Amino acid sequence: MIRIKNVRKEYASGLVALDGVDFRIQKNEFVYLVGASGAGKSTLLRLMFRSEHPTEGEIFIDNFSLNNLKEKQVPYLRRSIGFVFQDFKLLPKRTVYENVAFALRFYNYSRSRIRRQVSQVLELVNLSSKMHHLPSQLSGGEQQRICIARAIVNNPPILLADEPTGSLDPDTSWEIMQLLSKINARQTTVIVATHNKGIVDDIRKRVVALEKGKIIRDQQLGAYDA
Amino acid sequence: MIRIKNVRKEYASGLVALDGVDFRIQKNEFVYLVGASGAGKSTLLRLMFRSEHPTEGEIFIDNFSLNNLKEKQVPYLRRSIGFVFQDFKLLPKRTVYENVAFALRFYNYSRSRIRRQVSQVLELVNLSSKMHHLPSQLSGGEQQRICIARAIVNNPPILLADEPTGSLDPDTSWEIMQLLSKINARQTTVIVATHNKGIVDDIRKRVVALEKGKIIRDQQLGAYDA
Amino acid sequence: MRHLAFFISEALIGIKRSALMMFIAVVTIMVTLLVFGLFLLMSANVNNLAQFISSKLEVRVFLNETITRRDIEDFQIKIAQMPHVKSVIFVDKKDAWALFKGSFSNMTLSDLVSENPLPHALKVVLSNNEYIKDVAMQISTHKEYSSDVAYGGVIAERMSAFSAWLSFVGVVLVVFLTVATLFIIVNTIRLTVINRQDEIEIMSLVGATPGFISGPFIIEGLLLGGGSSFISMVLLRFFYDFFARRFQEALPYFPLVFQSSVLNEIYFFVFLLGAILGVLGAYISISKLLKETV
Amino acid sequence: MRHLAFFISEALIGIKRSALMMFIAVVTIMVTLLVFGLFLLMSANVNNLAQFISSKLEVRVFLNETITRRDIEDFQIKIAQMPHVKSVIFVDKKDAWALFKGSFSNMTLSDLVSENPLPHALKVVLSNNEYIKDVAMQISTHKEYSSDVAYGGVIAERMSAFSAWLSFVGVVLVVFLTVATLFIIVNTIRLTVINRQDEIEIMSLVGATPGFISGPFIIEGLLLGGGSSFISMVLLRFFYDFFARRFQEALPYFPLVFQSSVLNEIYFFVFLLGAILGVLGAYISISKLLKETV
Ligand SMILES: Nc1ncnc2c1ncn2[C@@H]1O[C@H](COP(=O)(O)OP(=O)(O)OP(=O)(O)O)[C@@H](O)[C@H]1O
Ligand SMILES: Nc1ncnc2c1ncn2[C@@H]1O[C@H](COP(=O)(O)OP(=O)(O)OP(=O)(O)O)[C@@H](O)[C@H]1O
Ligand SMILES: [Mg+2]
Ligand SMILES: [Mg+2]
Repeated sequence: MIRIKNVRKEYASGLVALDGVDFRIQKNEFVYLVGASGAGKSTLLRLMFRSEHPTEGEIFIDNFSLNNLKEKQVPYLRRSIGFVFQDFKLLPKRTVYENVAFALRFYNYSRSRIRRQVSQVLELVNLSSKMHHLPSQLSGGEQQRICIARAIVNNPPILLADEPTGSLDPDTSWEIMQLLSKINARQTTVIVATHNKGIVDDIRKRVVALEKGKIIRDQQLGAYDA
Repeated sequence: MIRIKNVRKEYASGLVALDGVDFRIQKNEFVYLVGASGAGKSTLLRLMFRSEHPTEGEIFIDNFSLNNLKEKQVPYLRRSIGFVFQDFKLLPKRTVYENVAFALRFYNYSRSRIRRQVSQVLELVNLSSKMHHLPSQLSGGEQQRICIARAIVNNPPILLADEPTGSLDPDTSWEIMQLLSKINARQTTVIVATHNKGIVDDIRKRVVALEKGKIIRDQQLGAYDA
Repeated sequence: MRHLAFFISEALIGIKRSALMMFIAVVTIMVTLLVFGLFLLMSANVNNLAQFISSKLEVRVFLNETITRRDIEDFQIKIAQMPHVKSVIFVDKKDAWALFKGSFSNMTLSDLVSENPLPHALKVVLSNNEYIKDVAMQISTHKEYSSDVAYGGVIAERMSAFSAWLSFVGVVLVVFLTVATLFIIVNTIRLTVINRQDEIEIMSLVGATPGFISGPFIIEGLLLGGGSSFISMVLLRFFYDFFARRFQEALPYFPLVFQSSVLNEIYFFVFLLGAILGVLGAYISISKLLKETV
Repeated sequence: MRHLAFFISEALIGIKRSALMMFIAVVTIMVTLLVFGLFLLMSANVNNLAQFISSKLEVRVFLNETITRRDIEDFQIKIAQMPHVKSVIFVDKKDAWALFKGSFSNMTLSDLVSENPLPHALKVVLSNNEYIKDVAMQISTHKEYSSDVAYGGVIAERMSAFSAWLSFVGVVLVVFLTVATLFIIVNTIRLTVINRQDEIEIMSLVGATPGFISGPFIIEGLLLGGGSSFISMVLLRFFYDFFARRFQEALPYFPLVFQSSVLNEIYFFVFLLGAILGVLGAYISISKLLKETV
């Protein structure tokens, strides 16, 4: 369970990206985060991932406040959260395989288990054939799919996806969203920040809409527009 | 006028990204380039921009073959083409203003003229208030809009846009596409690679569809799907 | 153990995929250590020269003509018990005169002075030549044995001061050079690490602990520093062997350092310094970067 | 002109926005040039010492007791006309004996040898001491004037060879150090430029000509190299003034270099080298990167 409690985020530049944001996400829920460009979606996701700190308010994950999280524990938090970054954040000098495998290196998995898991997930996003390419040798959509593969490779209990279909054509987008739904059905809380009206309207789920850093709508089985 | 003549592109990895691509684009035309992820859209745009070279075939811009273009002339070609990069390619240590102004530095424009043009174009993409931010301090959609602003700031005769609305919400996407249409009306050839079915279906223009590096459809006032 | 293997393989990938940068860093570190090693070798030789000069200094006690062999032996024991005295050797006047004539062979001294004018003498060697004047004074109080004590006078004092200064300058330079080497190597490694700041941030974002991120970089620093210093060690050895041999042939009397124990110590120190600074540089840079990235 | 202003402002932005990296580079370059400058100063002093040693060498011609003043003057002229001879000075035997006794003040030589045993002599100074033996030989053929010619013998030859070697080693070291400095500075600048490879690619993509991209980097190299070398110049000057004064106080007879013309030349050279290598480093790295990015 994720609890966002009265969160305000003001960046060093003075810009207020989030203000009075307060809501809960149940275990195994699937939530769309929508809102115009600059509304604060990515900021909110980053706060849950603890790559930003709230200026005010608190965020609880499984009743544990991130404010009380020690610096040393942050990596372990992050291992339990899959994150699809809006700007991919792939290691530029590692191959597709190495990028995805990186997230499994922390565990004492055998070499063959790592190979199996990575191959499976690359199959899921349709990139098995590009396994030994560097990110710079891939198309935009392919890079995005590696990022998705990396986020889900170890079946994390929480998945945060920031615009995961921004570089994908409608068919591939559809497949990826089906994949996320399937993952959600297997006991993973999924939060997707997206602009993809088609998807939100077709695969109906809870919709949280942001506008200028404030929640303006929170609707079960909502559509993209109010 | 742009003429793509029987172009084949094989990357060093052996992957054939384009094969037998052959078509013309008239002056002041507006063309959508559509196709699944990895179909070769970005590759085709990069060939016209001469940041990649065709393995076979030739590309003519205003009847001038890019194959014959000398290395020294490449910067001048690029100044006459606005390019919205799929991965933005913003200078990370320059502010929004500096990033956009950079494209005007080559001309002997007065300081005040540069300031005026940059301000105008930032107004168009709704980013005047973020003028002195660094790219890392912007949201994904904001970064994309700077990239658009930089591409159009000097009214180039050709505009190549690679997925210019991938990080934008539907309303902003709509505004940006209207902007590109307006620019097209002002004597600019515009080619947009996009996955945005909604836009392509609503603002009908010529559609060129790629599949695995081959043109499978070339239709005036076409829709996203055949 | 599993981690170490992982760190090494990651470090090798890092080096391979940033080949140009690594090459530049290796050349820089190698050149720096070459300069440093050269300085060490020079300083060892300067020190050796200082000692050599110093060892040539002695107090010469001209004995009174009248005293007996017994007296001489008593006096020898007395002197030997004085502080800072290392050895006291009897020099027969015949030997002394022969030597004296020999070293002034060009001056026909023997023509001018036909009879041996020199008395018997004692040669007193000190353990520390700074006290040469004091010891000479103390000996000269024993008028019953000797009325003439020579210690090279001004020349000896100068030589002693000069050799002390030589050693001091050597130490200062080695300390300075060590600091300079440290700066250059650590900074070079830092530049290669800063270059991959984005990578470090990404690793941290996908859940890598600081230790996990640092590991490969530190191994990389070790390989970079150790590899470069190994090359400079080999070059240094080759260079010194070649050059010192020439030098010695041209100036056979010059006290060059050839003991392989001293030289090997220097070579090994250069190697060790490279490896340590490589690790240190990586450690410093990576810690700083990790503190900056959340 | 417009472009130059643009390049400078871009270079300043580049330096400001990559402050840490620039700071590291400046420290590295500064330290390198400090070492280099120190070496130059040492080498100037070693050279000076070599000259000093050399200048102390002379040929001493002991004149026969029987010849007249006229003969002596004739002989002086003859010697002065020999090759490599710089000056010929008459030394009265009284002066020579006083000096001799003085420098051996501790040996009671005057007690042993009551009468002045030395003859009149000529002091011959050469322009190049390599030929000291040849000149001595040539003089000694004139048996009618002198039957005894001394030139310090083995000692003189050793001194002369040693001073020649000192100069040679100095030159070798300066050349080597110059190359090392070049490598380190150029490489440091290269690492700072490689760091911004992406930026360079982006600039090229938005239509910047190679010249336009390079301009700011080259100015940046100039500022970085020039700035660092300026700091090391000032430090070097301060350091040498301080240290050399101490040294000279302790060893007043040692021939240290104090001519400000020589020193300023060294300081200026250090500054110039820093500035030039900064530009060179930037130029090399940027050209290579531009060739790689399409
Ligand atoms: N590091 C930062 N420093 C200052 N302002 C920032 C920073 N990061 C984001 N912002 C600002 O905070 C606001 C919200 O940004 P955020 O990235 O959360 O938007 P978003 O909803 O994800 O937008 P998009 O759909 O365009 O990605 C924006 O106005 C942005 O300019
Ligand atoms: N530098 C490269 N080296 C090797 N293969 C490459 C390189 N760049 C692209 N490719 C491959 O070429 C194919 C076409 O890539 P391109 O970027 O043109 O696709 P795209 O149509 O733009 O896809 P997307 O919609 O995902 O951006 C892809 O399969 C991609 O993996
Ligand atoms: Mg965002
Ligand atoms: Mg693309």
